[in-house]
Amino acid sequence: MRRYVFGRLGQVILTLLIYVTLVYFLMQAMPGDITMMYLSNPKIPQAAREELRKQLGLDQSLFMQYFSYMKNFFRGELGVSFSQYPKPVWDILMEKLPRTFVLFLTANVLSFYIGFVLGKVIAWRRGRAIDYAATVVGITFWTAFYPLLALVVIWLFAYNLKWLPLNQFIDPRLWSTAPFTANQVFGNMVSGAAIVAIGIFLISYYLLRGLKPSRRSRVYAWSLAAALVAAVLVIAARKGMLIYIWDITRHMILPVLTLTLINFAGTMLLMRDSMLETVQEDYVLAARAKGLPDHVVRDRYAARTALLPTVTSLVLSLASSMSGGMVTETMFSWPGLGQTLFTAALSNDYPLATGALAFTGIFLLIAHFIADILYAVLDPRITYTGQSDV
Amino acid sequence: MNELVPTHETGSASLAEPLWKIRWKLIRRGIAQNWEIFKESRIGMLGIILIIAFGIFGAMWPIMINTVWDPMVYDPVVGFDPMTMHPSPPSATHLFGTDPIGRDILAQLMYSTGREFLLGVLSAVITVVIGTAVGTAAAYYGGFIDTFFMRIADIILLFPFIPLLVVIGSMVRLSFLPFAVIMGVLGGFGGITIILKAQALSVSVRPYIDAARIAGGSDFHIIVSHIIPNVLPLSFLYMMFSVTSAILSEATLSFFGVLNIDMSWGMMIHTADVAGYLFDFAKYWWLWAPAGLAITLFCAAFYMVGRGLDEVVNPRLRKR
Amino acid sequence: MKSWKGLLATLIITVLVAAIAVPGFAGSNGLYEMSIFENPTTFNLFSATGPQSTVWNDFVASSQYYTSLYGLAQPYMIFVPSVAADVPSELKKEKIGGTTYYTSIVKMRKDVKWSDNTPLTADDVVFSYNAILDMDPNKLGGNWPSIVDPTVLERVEKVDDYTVKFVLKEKPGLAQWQYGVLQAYLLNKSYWEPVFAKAKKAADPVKELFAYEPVGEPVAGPYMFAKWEKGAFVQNVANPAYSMKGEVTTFYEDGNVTIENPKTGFKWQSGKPTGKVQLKVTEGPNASGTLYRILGNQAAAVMSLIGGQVDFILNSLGLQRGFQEQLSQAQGVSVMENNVNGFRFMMFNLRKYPFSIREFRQAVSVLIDREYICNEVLQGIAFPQYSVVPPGNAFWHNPDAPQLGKGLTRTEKIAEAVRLLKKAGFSWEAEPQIDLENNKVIKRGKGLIMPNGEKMPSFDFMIMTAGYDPLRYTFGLNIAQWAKDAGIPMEAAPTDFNVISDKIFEEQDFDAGLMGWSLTAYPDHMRWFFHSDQAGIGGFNPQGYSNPEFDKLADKFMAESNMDKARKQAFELQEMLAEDLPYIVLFDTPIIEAYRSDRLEYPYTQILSGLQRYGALTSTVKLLK
Amino acid sequence: MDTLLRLEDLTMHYKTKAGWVQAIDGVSFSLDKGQSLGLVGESGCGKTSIAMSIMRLLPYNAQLVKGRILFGGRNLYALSDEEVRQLRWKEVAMIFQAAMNSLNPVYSVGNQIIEAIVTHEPETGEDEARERVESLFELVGIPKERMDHYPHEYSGGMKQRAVIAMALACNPSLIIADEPTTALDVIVQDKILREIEDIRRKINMSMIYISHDVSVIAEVSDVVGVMYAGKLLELGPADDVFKRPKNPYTYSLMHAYPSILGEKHDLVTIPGEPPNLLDPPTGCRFHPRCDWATKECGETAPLWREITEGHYLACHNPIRTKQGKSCKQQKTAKGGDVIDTSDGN
Repeated sequence: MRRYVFGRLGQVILTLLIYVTLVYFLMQAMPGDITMMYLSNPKIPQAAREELRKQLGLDQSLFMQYFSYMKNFFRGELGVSFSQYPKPVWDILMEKLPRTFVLFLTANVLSFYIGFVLGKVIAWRRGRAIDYAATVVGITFWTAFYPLLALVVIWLFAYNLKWLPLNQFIDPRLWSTAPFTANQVFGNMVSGAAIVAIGIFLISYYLLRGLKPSRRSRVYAWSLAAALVAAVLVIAARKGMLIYIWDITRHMILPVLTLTLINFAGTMLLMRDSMLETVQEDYVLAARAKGLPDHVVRDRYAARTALLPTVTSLVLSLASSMSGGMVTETMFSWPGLGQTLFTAALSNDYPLATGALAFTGIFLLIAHFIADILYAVLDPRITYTGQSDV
Repeated sequence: MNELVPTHETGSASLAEPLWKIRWKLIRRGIAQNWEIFKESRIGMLGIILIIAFGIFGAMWPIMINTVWDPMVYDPVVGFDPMTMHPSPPSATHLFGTDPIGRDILAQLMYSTGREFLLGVLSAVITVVIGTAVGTAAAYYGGFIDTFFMRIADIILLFPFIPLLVVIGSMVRLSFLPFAVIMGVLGGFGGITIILKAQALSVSVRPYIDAARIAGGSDFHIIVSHIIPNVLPLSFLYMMFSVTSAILSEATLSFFGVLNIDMSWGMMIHTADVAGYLFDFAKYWWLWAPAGLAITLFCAAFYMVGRGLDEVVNPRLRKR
Repeated sequence: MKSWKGLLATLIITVLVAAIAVPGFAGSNGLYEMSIFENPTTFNLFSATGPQSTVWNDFVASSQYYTSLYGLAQPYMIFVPSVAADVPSELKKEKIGGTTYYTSIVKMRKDVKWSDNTPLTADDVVFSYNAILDMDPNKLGGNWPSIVDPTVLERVEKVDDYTVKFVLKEKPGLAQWQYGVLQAYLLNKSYWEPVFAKAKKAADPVKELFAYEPVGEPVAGPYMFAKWEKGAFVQNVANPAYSMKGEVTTFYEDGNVTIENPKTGFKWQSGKPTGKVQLKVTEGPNASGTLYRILGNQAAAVMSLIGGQVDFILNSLGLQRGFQEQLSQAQGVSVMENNVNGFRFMMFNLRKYPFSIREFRQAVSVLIDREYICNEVLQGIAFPQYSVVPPGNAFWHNPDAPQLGKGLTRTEKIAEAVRLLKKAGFSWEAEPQIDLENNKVIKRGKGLIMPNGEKMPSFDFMIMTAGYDPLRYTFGLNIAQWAKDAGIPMEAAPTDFNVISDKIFEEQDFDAGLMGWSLTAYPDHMRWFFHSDQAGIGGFNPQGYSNPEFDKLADKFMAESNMDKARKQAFELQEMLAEDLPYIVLFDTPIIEAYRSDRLEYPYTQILSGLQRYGALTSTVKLLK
Repeated sequence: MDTLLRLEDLTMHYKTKAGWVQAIDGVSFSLDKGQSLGLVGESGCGKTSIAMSIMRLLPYNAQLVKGRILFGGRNLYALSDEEVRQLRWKEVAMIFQAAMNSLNPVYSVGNQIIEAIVTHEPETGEDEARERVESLFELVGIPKERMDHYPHEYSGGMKQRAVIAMALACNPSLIIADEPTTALDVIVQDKILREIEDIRRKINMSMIYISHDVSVIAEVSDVVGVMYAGKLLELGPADDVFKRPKNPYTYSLMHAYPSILGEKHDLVTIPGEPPNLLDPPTGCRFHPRCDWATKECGETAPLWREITEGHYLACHNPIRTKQGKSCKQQKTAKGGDVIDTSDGN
């Protein structure tokens, strides 16, 4: 295992190096640079433009720029933003990360869960009406024109029915007097969610362990879980954060809904396929022969082993959505990494754009890594030895 | 897999009729068999029907513009109808109405259909050709070539696709062909190589490959006439999926206005958007619904065909 | 696992139900809420005026927090004192230490206070100018060099607590003096002096200065910073110590202005105001604060406006026609339309033959049917324009400058173009055939032969992509068509904006292109766009127009410090340009804006470039309730 | 002895694109408590189909044409799915052909058995079930600490044992062992078979062995049924059938395998291939390959009749020991010898 991990790590770093280099030169190859904004105002003398070039180090040769960039990169600095000179790119990204993270984590987990359940069901009912219906509907959403769908959803639920807040991720009227920043709240939300998740996992692990937990232990589990959630909420309330968390949640619903609509089909179809393979396994037949109830055979035998590939897909999609949210974030006025990347590109802010892309790259690499480990955890058959390409 | 195109039989070269004839027969039989299996999948058939429908629709464009429609009015790009205020709702003269600058929606829709086909198929073909070539080569030669291309694939997989294209687009507005090519190439060296390589690998270890090698077939010959035919069905499957992704990306990028394309479904929606009509969806439905639906159905069609092929390509998905 | 599912499901459902059931938060009273489309990037005046001089930073911060010695009284853009007590004294030559300088004395108001209630004195003014001067405005970049212009301003000296003396290197023109130096923002010395001192010591003073994030900076403007939730909103609060509050500016029909401050008794008037009062504007701020929501796209903003979360949409491009249509039907929303100060134009590379031939350009200009495109194709979302000084800029616009080909039919235009080309010695392999009676083109011209006997090769006319700007795209395509009618082999080439500006400004390697400018009130742009000394790479005369006569007049105009003389010269310049056509001005779009008329009342809504140009009048708007 | 399981004229067909596959055709037999029945026949002759019919685990395209299955007097095909579910494993358990794959790779073996127990006996608690599994493991000879290991950590033989343990988990009254040992090498095979037999005897339960391997069947079953192409050709007490095979197919089948006692005798290979069950031959389905076949065999199907007590047969002209000097007769003689000697020990 260790040898595997190290081998993999080496690979990761090499890949990252090449990736960043590619991104960097790609950006440099683009026409125009930030100083072109001075062209919009004739009163700005040429001298000023030269000065700016000097400040941003654009007067140096491309390779000098590249090397200094790389040097910084491995010191963990992503350079200084042009459009927000002299603000470090890292700070800007860190400021955006929590929002993007919370939104897409929620959306991905939800759409994954729905996709997983649906896929399970339609694979089990394969060939029946529900199978076709779900597949067709799923594909239609999967291939729906996303920006349009987003607009329609907003128009329908927020504008026409007035059910949910229009856009943005918080309501300024509430927040204008907020004692803390949105990012603090996001941070607390993440940690809170984590606590609840882990808590519930442990509860279900210890109390609902085994195959047929007694009613008593189930009641315990439930009440404990509920208590945990309540506790977390109370803490939030004591901090005076509850209302703000609530506000953010309200604003999250629409984007999450849209993302889920778009994405659930991916998991669903993947789940369906991999489950169609597992249902033909002998142990599924054996399980039925054992006289296990239908849903047990489905969930614990067919689905459980079919889960593996879909989990990897979840991890990867999570990572890629760290920047894939460009459309969502623009449509829902949800300023995150994606939007930053877009505006950076539009304003020729190479360091920021490069930084954002590199950042995603790192995220994805880590995700791949985690995915492999997860695989090993979920499937007892896999044990990692020297060779790395699994 | 080799039940699909039983290539190993083609190894026996000493026969009366020329080899290519036999091969052709076999391929024909292979296709016929696959078609039989494919027909089983309703989803796939639905897709086929949709695609045909779109084909007809697109084919009507040149006919209409050369016969019925006056180019001055119905040209999808510079056409203009002075008769009404624009955007005008559906009417006898404009079945789907006109866009904010007085161009006929139906004409744009038809004109674009052809283009979308071109875009999708072109980029898909590029993807698959590259993917197949690289994949088989990597599988056949292994060693350096293998690792090299696999690393490339890894790296390309790191790129967030749409954002990257938007970034590039926002700096150089890509025009039609370059965009198709970029899509194709990125796709070709990306994930598909890995999949096709795996497939090719499973083939290249089959005994008849060694047989052919011993029989003194050149690497090229072996790859082309023994490995590739077995990889093709899978490639074809991924072709369908890459069509979908190409079209969707095009639409998204057009919507962001970062492509240099004179007309496409995405452009149609973009035009409505920048003119401020993508707002009251009920009132100005004809500005977004036709194009939006076209995009979805078109992509869905190819995706469904892909699903159908999936059942052909990997037997485990088939009904027993 | 079971409890996972159950819990998740219940959670989701409860949240959904609650979210729908519980209403949103009511509008907080007294807040003037606007929407912007991009984050402000800084609240540091130096970077906000320097490299980060984005319109958003200006909307939210600079234009709200700071005052200057002089300003322009809106809506008529009349030059009036602000912190100064009266117009600056006449410039006079003065010998200081061997070199001759021009000097001018400016008396200041004694009743102006910073938000921390300390008086705004000569020290602050002196500091504001000199600090920037020894930082080197060019290094600060952005608009600094054009405001605190080092080529003109030597230094500022304190005479007494409320009097300062400007020492100038040379005799400045209106643009540099009244419309430049004198309108620079003023800084609070006691706050900024230590910051500057620290920056000076740093390795890169400018970087250090830009990196500084002001907290609790005393300001003298109507509003001051309250809260910035990055990516969501910015909130300003009314400056409690704002000295100009309640000040009444009265505009008379004879063009004179009076300013009275009932609170402090300050009075000022230009000339001898007589005749009817045209408009009275009372300075606020009347709102307890301003709130800027950051929205991702137009549709979102418009929905918010209708939904009442936003009172005004700040957007330098205004609203599209589609929104206008739908907003004009919305309850409690009013839509206004204003001229803008700018134009879209096509230009030829005059270094190349035959574009250098004046008649050729005139012919092209004649061929373009601006009225047809604007009124028919674009249905009034754009209006035709001929002059480099838009009619909207009434004081400076010359209505009598020639407008070639205006009002001709399509065929008449062709005929006229043919006449002009022939005059210049052009000929055709097949001359265009037209039917003037029925206004029909029988046969397009073919094979244009240039005066030097060669056949004219077809050339590219770079236009914006349909995605970037549909208007210019449509316009460009049509122009190319018309040019072909007369046999001019022009090919419209949709090109990305970055590429266009690269080719034109960086490389000057182009034949023809379609661009656009938006302008400032004072029309000195004519000097920058057409003076031959701007023809070099990176200059603003990339088309390479060079006309000694024009240069001479332009220089004179720039140096002119008398309004009326300057105006006459501006008119002359416009006539020259209308004949020479270094730019073929095409059209511009009015700016459409909307606001919640049930919550707001503006003192006026008719103003060049719309209310957005002035941050939607935060200091004079009235909130109804 | 009272009968536990009775198949009455069971006829079950599969629907395929090509047509109806007549997998089981008019099979009837009955099985008493504590009795073990061996079904033998070439692969694809419908043995497994019968097993599946009894478990009611037939694929969706299978159809019961006629006949019925009575288990303890109840008609299996009249029961509701739920009733059948409860019946499974509690009453009828099964040892699967591919023991290797009939264990879920992602759960520990112990858990999979416990699962079976608690599903059918909800009242038994976790720990009780565990104890029982431990004793089962002892019974089949797996160290009980291996309980919490995963299938992939087991050897082939151990898996097989585990599967047997699982089958015994709810001590059912009938176990169907479908090719229980094919995957194993002969030594282990033999060992396991004997173990199964011992256990069976101990707890006196009924068993159906299914195998293509006569030697296996010969070893363990009281009653032997010989199947061919979906039909039962001969059924009777093991020694009876093996000593005096009446049906030519039984005869040749016996000689198509080496005797497990390793006695030398030349193998008789059966000419031709098993028929296509889409359209089986008319008359006796074996007649195209039968040396004894007469005209009649090709025309009318032989009746299923009891020739001696408990010995059933479907054949027009069964082998008679008198019948004489033909080459076939020598074969018979030889065959006879073999059987006699085998009978000797």
